[in-house]
Amino acid sequence: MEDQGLIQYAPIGLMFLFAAGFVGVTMIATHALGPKRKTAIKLESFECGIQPQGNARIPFNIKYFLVALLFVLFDVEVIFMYPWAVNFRDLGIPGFIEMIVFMSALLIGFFYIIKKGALKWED
Amino acid sequence: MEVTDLEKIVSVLKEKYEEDILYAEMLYDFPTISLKKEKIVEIIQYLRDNSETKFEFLTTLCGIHYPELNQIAVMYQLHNMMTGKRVRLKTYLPIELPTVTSLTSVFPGANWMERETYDFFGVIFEGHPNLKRILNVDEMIIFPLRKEYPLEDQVREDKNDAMFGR
Amino acid sequence: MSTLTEDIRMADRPEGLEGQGFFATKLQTVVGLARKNSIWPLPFATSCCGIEFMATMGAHYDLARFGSERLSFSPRQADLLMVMGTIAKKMGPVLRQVYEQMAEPRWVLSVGACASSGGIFDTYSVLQGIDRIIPVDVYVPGCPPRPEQIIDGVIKIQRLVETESLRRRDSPEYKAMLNTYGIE
Amino acid sequence: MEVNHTIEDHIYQPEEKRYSYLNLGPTHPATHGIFQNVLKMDGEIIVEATSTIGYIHRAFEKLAERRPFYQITPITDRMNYCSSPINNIGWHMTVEKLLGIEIPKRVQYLRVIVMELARIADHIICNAVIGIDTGALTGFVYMFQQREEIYEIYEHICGARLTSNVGRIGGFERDFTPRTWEKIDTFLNNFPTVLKEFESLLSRNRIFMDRTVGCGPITAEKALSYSFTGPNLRAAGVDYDVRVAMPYSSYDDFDFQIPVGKNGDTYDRFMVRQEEMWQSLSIIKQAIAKIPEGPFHANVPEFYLPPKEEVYNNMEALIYHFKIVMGETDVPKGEVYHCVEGGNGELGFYLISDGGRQPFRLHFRRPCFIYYQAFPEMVKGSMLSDAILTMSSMNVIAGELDS
Repeated sequence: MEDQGLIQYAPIGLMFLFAAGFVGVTMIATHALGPKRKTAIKLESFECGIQPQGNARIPFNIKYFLVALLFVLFDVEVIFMYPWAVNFRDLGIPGFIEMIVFMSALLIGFFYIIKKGALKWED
Repeated sequence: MEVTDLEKIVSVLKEKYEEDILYAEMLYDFPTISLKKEKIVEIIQYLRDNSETKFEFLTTLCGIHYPELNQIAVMYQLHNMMTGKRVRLKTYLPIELPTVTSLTSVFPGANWMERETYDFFGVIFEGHPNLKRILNVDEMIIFPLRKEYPLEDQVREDKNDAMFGR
Repeated sequence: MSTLTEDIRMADRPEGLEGQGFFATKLQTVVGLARKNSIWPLPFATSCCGIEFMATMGAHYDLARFGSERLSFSPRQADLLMVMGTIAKKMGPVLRQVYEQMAEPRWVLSVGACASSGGIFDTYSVLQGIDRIIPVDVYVPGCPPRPEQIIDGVIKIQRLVETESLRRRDSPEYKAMLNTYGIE
Repeated sequence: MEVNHTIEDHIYQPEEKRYSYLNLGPTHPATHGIFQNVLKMDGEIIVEATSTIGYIHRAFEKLAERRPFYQITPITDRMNYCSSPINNIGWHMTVEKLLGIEIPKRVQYLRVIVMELARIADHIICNAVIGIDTGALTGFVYMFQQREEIYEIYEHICGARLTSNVGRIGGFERDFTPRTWEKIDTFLNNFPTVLKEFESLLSRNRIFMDRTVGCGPITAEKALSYSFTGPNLRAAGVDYDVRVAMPYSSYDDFDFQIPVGKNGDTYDRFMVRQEEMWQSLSIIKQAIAKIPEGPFHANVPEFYLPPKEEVYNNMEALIYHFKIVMGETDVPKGEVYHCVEGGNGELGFYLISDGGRQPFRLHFRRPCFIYYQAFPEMVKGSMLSDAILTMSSMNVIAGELDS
């Protein structure tokens, strides 16, 4: 690997540039080129064609939020496993034990959730 | 002499509702009985529970406007699925105030049929859960299927009668 | 032995492609070309024409060959409002609400005799043609029109889309036309 | 119902459940038709549904009072436009019953073939749409291809694909051409393989069964009290089929079974319609095998439009042609009710004629209109996605719903 340092990451940087560039250009182009007509009716919420009644911001049952939060929590846990899986051989046994400790901590949390009944759906 | 369906039904009816029957006839092998309107729901319930007739299925229900009699008739068709026998009951209501008791207590299926008859003819069914227009626009004031109202939409100006020889 | 290449005649390149193979053109043509082949239809299918539209979207006649693969049922992402079937008077305000909530630029294709003029139902409860409440771009006759006729209507809309100037939607004539319908 | 939300509505009172109102409105991809349901929801569970219909009410019954008899056929095939030949032939049979015309055997067999093809076409749409609503989109594409075959057969018979206006009072306007018989045979050959493939794709599919079994059930008593007929009633367990109960157009010459479900849920409705497609196929095969020779229309000149070469050549045909078109033929007075087994149930025509040019009153017994009123009761307490599945499995067709 003759060119050490940051230069080896240039292609990734270029890719991000292109991605951001493409998104930026299309957004700005469609915004500039597309005609805009902000009428009162157009800004109303679409209610399958009839006049919207009432207000959509009403308190929902708590179980939906709980499920969403728990999903995020365990999803982050899975993200930590990716780098581990890549360097699985290099880390060897000590790495394996650390991950076991990490996962068991979260497993205990999972059992706590089941005991508390946060995932119980049909109340 | 083989008893026709009509006589059987009429005999069953005559046991309790003698004076309510106006007349009965066979129209194209379909027994049709005209009744007074007061006890129509009772009679239908009686025909349903009577072991001989057992008309347990309401096939259809609709209104008929007779302009020359100045009356609106409401027609019920009942059906006995076991024996395949059918009967048509007709009641005649004055056009000024066509009211009859609602059948939804006996047959829940009559709910929308009665709303449609109200929507088209203006027949008021007493005891109906929510008697409002079902097919037409709610703001409509006339009862469109009465004979005196025109069919065409009066807004169109391109279909003048001269072109159609009317 | 005549060499094989004598009877082969090289076709000359289509007009405009002789040079290095790139165009210089107006922005409007490019935008028109992009819009033309990516129309997202809103199938406002109410009755028999709606079933004929299912046949048009089916594998045999396939409207997706013309770039309209993605049907959008909400007016927010719709470009083309395809009104198919009878529009009763009870349905009028709903149709008008959906049209007004469509994203600009928007086109309307009135498919079938009922949508175009009330069709065979000249009755008290049917709206005699949707052009009484919303501006219509292309009318497709037929009751119901064959799928080829619906596709022909979409092709006519595509020609309109391609040749439309970018400033048409802000021009005073367009605003005046909309005002005649009471749409500001 | 107007729902006005004030500030304190937003403070959650635990004792009184907060209900949200969802509008499954007129323009909604899931309601395969134009009707509206305001669903009172507790989270995902439906507490109450109030439906509004009439969005394409076209006043068929008033329109029918202004047209002579043979002009009413184009109205009837716009009622249940998924199986329009059944409506047309049902209407023709009602008028023939009023006029007392005797129909030759060959016409009855031809009518059975056309009606059974229409029934298959209707069930194709319904079952393919149930597949779509549970997420199996490929089924629709393959099955719709078969419906195109049926469209082509209709084009040979009557020239139109969907709104067929097939037949005349007294029979058909032309006999089936050999090309039509070929197309029917090719359809009979390759439809079973596609149907078996579609059935194997869905009927024992774990996801499909989990979604549809027990979704929107209705018991037989409640179905009868709501005057259900057709596949929805048979799915609830009652074997009532007009073709067997009151055989018309020589249906009693063919032997076919009536599929009956058990607990009236979406899975039973799907399977009943699947089985009915197989039965219709066998009926068509039997009809083709036993079809007798003979005239393709009854000998009733004052109601049957004579063919053009006769009109130009002999005098009576010209007079009959003129009288029929101008509607001067005298129709007997009378009240008649005739029903046929439509795609969705018992399709009845109640006709009162006062001898005039047009019917005095014509009432259509529309099965969709009658059994759709049980929808709020069938979906109470079920999930929203089940409600959409129940609606599409009941095969509610907007044209027939609001006449």
